[in-house]
Amino acid sequence: MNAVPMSHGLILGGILFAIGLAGLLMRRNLLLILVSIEVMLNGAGVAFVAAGSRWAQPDGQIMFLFILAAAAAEVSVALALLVRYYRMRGTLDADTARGLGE
Amino acid sequence: MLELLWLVPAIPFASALVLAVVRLPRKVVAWLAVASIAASTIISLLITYSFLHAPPAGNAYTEVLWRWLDVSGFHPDIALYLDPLSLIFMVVVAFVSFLIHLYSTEFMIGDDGYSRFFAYMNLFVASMLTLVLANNLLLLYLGWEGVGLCSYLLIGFWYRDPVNGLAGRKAFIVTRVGDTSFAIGLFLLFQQLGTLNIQDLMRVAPQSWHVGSGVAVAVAFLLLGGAVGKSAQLPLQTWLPDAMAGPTPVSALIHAATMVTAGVYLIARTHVLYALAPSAQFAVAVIGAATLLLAGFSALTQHDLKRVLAYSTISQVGYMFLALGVGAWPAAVFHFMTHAFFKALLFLGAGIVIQALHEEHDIFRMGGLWNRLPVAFWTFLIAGCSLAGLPLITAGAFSKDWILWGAASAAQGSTGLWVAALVGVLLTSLYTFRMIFLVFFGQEHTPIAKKPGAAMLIPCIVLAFLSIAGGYIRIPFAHFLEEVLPWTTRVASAVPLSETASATAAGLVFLLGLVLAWFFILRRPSLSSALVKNPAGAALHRFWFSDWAMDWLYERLFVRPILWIAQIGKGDVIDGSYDGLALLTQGGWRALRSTQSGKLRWYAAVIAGGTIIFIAVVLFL
Amino acid sequence: MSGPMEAAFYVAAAVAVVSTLLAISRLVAVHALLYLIVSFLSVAVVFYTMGAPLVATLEVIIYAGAILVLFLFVVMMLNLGTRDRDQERQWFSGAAWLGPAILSAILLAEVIYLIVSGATTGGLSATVGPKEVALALYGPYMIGVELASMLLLGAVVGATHLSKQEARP
Amino acid sequence: MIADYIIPSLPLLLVAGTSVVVMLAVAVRRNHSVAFGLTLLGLAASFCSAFFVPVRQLGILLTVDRYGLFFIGLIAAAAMAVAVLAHGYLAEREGNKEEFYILLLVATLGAMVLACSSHFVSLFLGLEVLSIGLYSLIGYLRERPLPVEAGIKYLVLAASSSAFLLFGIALVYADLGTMEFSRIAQLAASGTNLHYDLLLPGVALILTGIGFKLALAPFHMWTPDIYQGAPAPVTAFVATISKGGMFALLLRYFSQSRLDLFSPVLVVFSIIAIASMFAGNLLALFENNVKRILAYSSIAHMGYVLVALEVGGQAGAGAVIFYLVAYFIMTLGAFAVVTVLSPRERDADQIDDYRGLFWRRPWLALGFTAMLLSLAGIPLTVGFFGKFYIIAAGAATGAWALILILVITSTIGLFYYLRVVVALFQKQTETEAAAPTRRRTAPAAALVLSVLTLVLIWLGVFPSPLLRIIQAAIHTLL
Amino acid sequence: MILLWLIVVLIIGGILAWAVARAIPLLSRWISVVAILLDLALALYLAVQHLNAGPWLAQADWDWIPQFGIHFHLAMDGLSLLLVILTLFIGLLAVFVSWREITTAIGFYHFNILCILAGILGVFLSLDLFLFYFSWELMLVPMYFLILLWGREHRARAAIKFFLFTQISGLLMLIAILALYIAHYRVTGIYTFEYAELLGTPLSPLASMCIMLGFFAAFAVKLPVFPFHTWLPDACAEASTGTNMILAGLLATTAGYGMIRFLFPLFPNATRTFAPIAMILAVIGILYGAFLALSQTNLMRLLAYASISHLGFVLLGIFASNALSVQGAVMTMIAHGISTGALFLIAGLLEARTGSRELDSMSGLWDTVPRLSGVGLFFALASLGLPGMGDFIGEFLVLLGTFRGHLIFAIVAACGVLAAMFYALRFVQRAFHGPNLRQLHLPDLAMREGFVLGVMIVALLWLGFYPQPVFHTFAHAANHLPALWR
Repeated sequence: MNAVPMSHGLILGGILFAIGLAGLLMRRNLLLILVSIEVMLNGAGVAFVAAGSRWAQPDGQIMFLFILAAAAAEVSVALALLVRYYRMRGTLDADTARGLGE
Repeated sequence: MLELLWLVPAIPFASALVLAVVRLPRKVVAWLAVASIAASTIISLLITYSFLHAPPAGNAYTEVLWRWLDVSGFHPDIALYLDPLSLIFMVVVAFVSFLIHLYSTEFMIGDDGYSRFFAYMNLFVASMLTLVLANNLLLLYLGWEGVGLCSYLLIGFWYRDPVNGLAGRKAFIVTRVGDTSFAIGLFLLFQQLGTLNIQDLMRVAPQSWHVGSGVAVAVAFLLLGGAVGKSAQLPLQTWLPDAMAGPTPVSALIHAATMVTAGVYLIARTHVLYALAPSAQFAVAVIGAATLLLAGFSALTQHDLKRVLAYSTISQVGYMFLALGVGAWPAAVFHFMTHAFFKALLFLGAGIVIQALHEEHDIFRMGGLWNRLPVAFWTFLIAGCSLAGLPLITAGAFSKDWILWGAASAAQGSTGLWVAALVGVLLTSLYTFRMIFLVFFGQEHTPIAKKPGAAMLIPCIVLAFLSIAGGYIRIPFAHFLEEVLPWTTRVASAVPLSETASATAAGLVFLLGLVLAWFFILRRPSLSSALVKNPAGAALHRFWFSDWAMDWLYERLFVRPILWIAQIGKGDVIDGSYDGLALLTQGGWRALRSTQSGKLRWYAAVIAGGTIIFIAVVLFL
Repeated sequence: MSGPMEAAFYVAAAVAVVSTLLAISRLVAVHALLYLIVSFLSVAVVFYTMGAPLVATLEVIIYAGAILVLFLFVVMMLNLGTRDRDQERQWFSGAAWLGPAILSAILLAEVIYLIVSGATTGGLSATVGPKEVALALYGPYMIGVELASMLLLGAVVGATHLSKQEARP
Repeated sequence: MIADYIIPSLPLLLVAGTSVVVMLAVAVRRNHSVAFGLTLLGLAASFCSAFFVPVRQLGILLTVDRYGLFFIGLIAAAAMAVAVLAHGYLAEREGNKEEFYILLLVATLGAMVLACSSHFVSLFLGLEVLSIGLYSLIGYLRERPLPVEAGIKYLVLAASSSAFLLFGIALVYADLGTMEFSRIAQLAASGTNLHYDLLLPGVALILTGIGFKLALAPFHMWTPDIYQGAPAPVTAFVATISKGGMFALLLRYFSQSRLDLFSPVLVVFSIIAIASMFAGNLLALFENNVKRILAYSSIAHMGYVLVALEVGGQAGAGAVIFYLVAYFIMTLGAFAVVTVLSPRERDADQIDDYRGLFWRRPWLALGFTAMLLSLAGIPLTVGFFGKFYIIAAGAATGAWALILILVITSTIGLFYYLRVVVALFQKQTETEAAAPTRRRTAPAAALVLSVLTLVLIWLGVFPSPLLRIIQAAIHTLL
Repeated sequence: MILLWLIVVLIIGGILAWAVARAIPLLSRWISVVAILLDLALALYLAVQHLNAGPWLAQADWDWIPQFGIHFHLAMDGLSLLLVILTLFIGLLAVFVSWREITTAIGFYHFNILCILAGILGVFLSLDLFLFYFSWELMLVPMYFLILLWGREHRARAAIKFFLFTQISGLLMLIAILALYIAHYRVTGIYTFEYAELLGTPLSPLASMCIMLGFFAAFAVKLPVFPFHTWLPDACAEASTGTNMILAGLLATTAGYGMIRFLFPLFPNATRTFAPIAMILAVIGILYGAFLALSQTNLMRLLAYASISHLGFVLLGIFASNALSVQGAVMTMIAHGISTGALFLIAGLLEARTGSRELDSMSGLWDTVPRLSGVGLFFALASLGLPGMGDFIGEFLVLLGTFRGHLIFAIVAACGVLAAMFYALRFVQRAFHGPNLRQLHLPDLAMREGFVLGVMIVALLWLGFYPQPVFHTFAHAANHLPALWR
């Protein structure tokens, strides 16, 4: 038996998520933006595992697995695009990506 | 014979239609136009004959042509009604019109709108006949508006000059102001009595309303509004002098002989209502008296021959109103008839003079014409005397004396009205002879260019004859009208005079006017110019000349404000508010558009912000 | 009832938070990635303390191992050097971080508020081992696995296509 | 096993299988037409199978019911249209073409999964499958800056919104211990273990994820940029299939989890709907880029559908589905025109590209006009009946405020559709110079466009058959 | 069945006209003429065949969208018959007048004209409220194109403005229809848009008022009623002649018809409560339109404001709601359709000759085109309410009826008639009279133009002198109205 309340697990997930979000919003470097997203996904994963643990169900962990898969998939595509982008623009600055809009 | 009544207005109408639509040679136009009126005249004379010899039941004949409309209780017919009153009007209108048409065939011969002119003229005659023959007020209104329209068309006949168009518009609009009042009167009548049939109204009204009841007074005043407009009485008289912009035969026909008397006809036709509304009837008398004086003063100052005659017309119609107002109904109708003859003749004569002098209108540039245009002079002189009221001989004297006597002795008569009428005689005499002396005597200022032909002279001669002979039928005339328009007498005459004495007074006043005119114009012209030149005289002269500054007043009171409002409203203020709405959305667009910056992190921030807000909503709601 | 597991949880959690904070605030990409590895590793510990050993393992292997290596690979490929560090400093200076920080803080506050006020009583109790997870995974969630495979297929195809260099004419 | 799993999931399997087959075909020999043909075949098969497949619950994750099958059919049909458009589009453009179809199939599969999901896990997976396909599709023209930029933007935002979604699911799960939609309703109804404080924020976070995909305000920011940057057929895909699948899921989630019982959630829905209607319609007002106009317009349209969703009940669900069908038709049609008109170097997205189109290519212009008028909700088009249905549904529940806003905003919206129409019909002489070179419409694309136009009008005049199908579909949902 | 054909013939004609236009433009025109004539023949056949067949001369009813209880229910009574004939008549004229004026996209033009006629006919014939709304909206798009494609310089703005105004008001009506539909369902448990069924649906006063206002909004914009009128001058200033004839002449009649057919029977109490406001708006509109017409320099714009003024009488008459005023309103609608149609036609002919719509650029035209000027004068007079023409009968009855219960309104409105003089005469004065400053030498009325205008003159005079058959035809529909308030 473990005395750590589920809420603490969720809170940890929440903190990670928030940090990830902060990173996403603060960083201009696309690479670090991606990193931040990974952090956010990870935070969500923590929350899942905590929740699954609370209910003593495997579902939370399974969800984490799927998140993992999705994160991996996203990262691979994201990095491919990133490289393309860098080759085209010579920078990873997110704010210069304004060929669209304005 | 009476069944042919419908042809009387129908023939001129058909002729007008043909003239308007089909392009015809001048000869045919003239022939058709005159023949149609002639046919009307002949038929109306035949009808008169038959009416006099075999009076229909009730001394009135109704001919229903078809049911105009039938809408839940409102079912006016297109129907004609013939009784002594409408008969007199019909005959006079048709006959005078015929003569003027005949005159016009020559007068207008050089004009390129020949066919159009006669189309309008025929249409006018048709409308006028419809007006006088209508058996209900709606049909009467149709004729009423029809003559207004023709008046507009004919005043502006020479359309190339915008001034003429303006004069036409003014006439139409001013009379229509009165017509609006007339129309409202119709609404009120229908609302109260449930019909617009004149005879029904006259029958029902006394049963429904007591004398002096508010509704009766209101109706009478509203109808009076219409009459005042059409007959150019105060305060709507301003259009008539300007209406002289039209060809002279038009002035003769419309603005002297027939149309302007429509108001007289209307009041005579609905005299029962006025009997029920003494205050309205009194108003008629006062308006008549005031108008005849004011117009008389204005006529004294005019330079333009036709304008003199125009003011004279206003003044004479004022007499008719006066007669109506006091309840001397037959006198009004009789004066209508004699006035139709002599005023038409005056205008025709004026037309001859003007045409002879290269379209010269200014009486101060005329003169010495009496031997140059002898027929014109003599006929004009006869008409002038008739107008001024040369006693014992002329028709005008007879009718005017009758009115004077009416002002003294009829139901609503009073001393004041009688005196006003007497002063009017002086004025009439003065301005008439001023005009005659200036035009036909003294020095010749402008040479004669054209002598009138037979078609212009014959009508003058016929009318001259009538201007004299017309007066002698007063007694049978009164008798004929008796049933329809009974003379209403008061218990004792308001003026302590007999009828003969009143007539004698009028004759003396006439002479006084004649002598004064002779003195100032022919004998001492310098005196009159001195009078005009002294400051007070000049101001008065200007004041009278400008028709008591009424035009000036109306211009400032109505015309300018309306135009001003129209001008500032041109852009449609309401539209502006919609533009404001558009601007608002545009502002919304601008604001939102600026959020679409293309910045990735900003987009993410908005998503996060939205999420935060929604979490807050679900948490704290 | 405090125990070693509990202590491990809090310590690991603290490490995770700090390292993550550092990870997102580093100016050099590689440094950030290294901190991120630390973060992931400590999260793995957290997982373990929460009774999810399988996930803890996968966290290390896949997140820390595979995914971050991918990142590192890209960093190296793009050769992000000191020039970028100066740029990063410039980008990161001033108030650029203030708004996002506030936003994130609010979100965090909300989440914490709701979790705490939710009085979630349940503890992080039973260990759910690999076996149970596997049974569930290949039982009711089998379709999910299939879908994950399609997901990866899509990723592979997409990444291949996008990263392929075209022979420029 | 076969009867229980394979047959019911045939529509999905066929799509997934086709993607594998195309990939294998590519491995053997690259051929654009073969890949295209296979894709079309697979989608057609999937479409047809949707008519025959028995209704079954597939494990806990997927529910293959009439409702799901209806959307599968719709998505398959739309995907076919996109494929046809893409075929002509890609043929003129550089680079490999075959992968496009694989990615298209993958993304389509994701959307279909969403349509059948009755569980958060399948929701997430469906979403990710859809997204992963989309990232690559949006950036498919990898040599061009705009698509790549759009791809990155979409990826970053989609991934972060997925993270929101996940965190939300985690909260819900933490609260209820289940991720099945219908169980949520049961638990919520029973009141046990219920901490709205966790559940409702969880739902709010989930809405972020869903709202992002649907481009609802305030999660709409990406839309114009991505619409503009993505290749036209992909934009069509993003606009229709991606949103359609997601809305199918939202409706199911909404009705099975009985979200209408949580009044705060309804408030959130209202805010989102109103914001979307306003934002979408106002943003498009003076926009000069047609693709962006369509993007903004799609925001507004999703707002309208959300109104119907919120209204709930039989009528609301019916209105949602009908409107989505209408939206599919008109949006696909509009992008079909954009695709057909796009010259090789760029997409025909400037309003100037459309000036005087009527005088050059009248049929194309009329088709586009029909689509725009349908988007504006003018009678004789399916868009009209869709809007009518929504208003009717709203009236039935007395949601007057929402309806009034819908009416006002859609009138604002009328303005920009008409702006485009005005451009279409501008006299040729004024703009001839600016117009793209004259080209013939590819027969396949022309066919798609004419079919869409005909269906647009047919359903606008005789919506009855479709209504019948929809009612059958709702029947299983509610 | 014949009712359906009325609509279908037009649509088929439109499609045919479009289809053949590229090959043989002239044929396109003739197809339109034939289609309209065919329709006219059908309508007249109906008139002759069934004129005394009871309230409904003909009916046709099909299921359309059973899920919503929507029927394709067409029916014709005397009122609709008259308006249908008017519509086709004006439509025919619109085709005639476009003979020379429209030279681009001829087929599409005729398609649009015929479609809009079909829409208007649909409005006049539908007894299902959904169908009514459908037809109502259907008039929009063709009209939009007509303005947009064959308009003048600022046509795009005008077209969009027209569309926005009518669309938002139409949507309000849709909401109102649906509210009524739902209210009816709540009471009876039956979903139906059937007019006869919805009559007498019990509604709370507030609901009734709100729903009524929804309907009124649509009608008010289309009529157009005073504060919602601004689209009309803009549209008229830009659109081509034939379009203007339909815009000002026909669209208004649909609104008037809607009020008589739907607004009053469905909401007798609410309309009674609302009547004073409506009448105030009407009277303001009468005066406002007349005043603004007075200062316009663009001929079409002038006529548009004049129309607004005249249509105020329609509103006034309908809301005064007694037998006289309502019949007067209908008569005004018909006569206005003809006289305004003719005035726009004349304006179009003037434009074709002088190349301008500005009054300032015309002067003294009587010198060179006397016949055209004469006809112009005639219709100007009709417009100012001269007795003997249909307009007078209508406006007189409206005033007569209004006077009964609403003295002040009638009196003020009568002043509006007076105000009509100003602009009508100004128009005549500026265009036809005065000196021929530009020394124009223009062709006078051609045979075809003369014929068309002649027919209109005859029609107007007929309405002025013998309107009874017309009154008789729609008496039933109009007499129905005042009874509702008792």
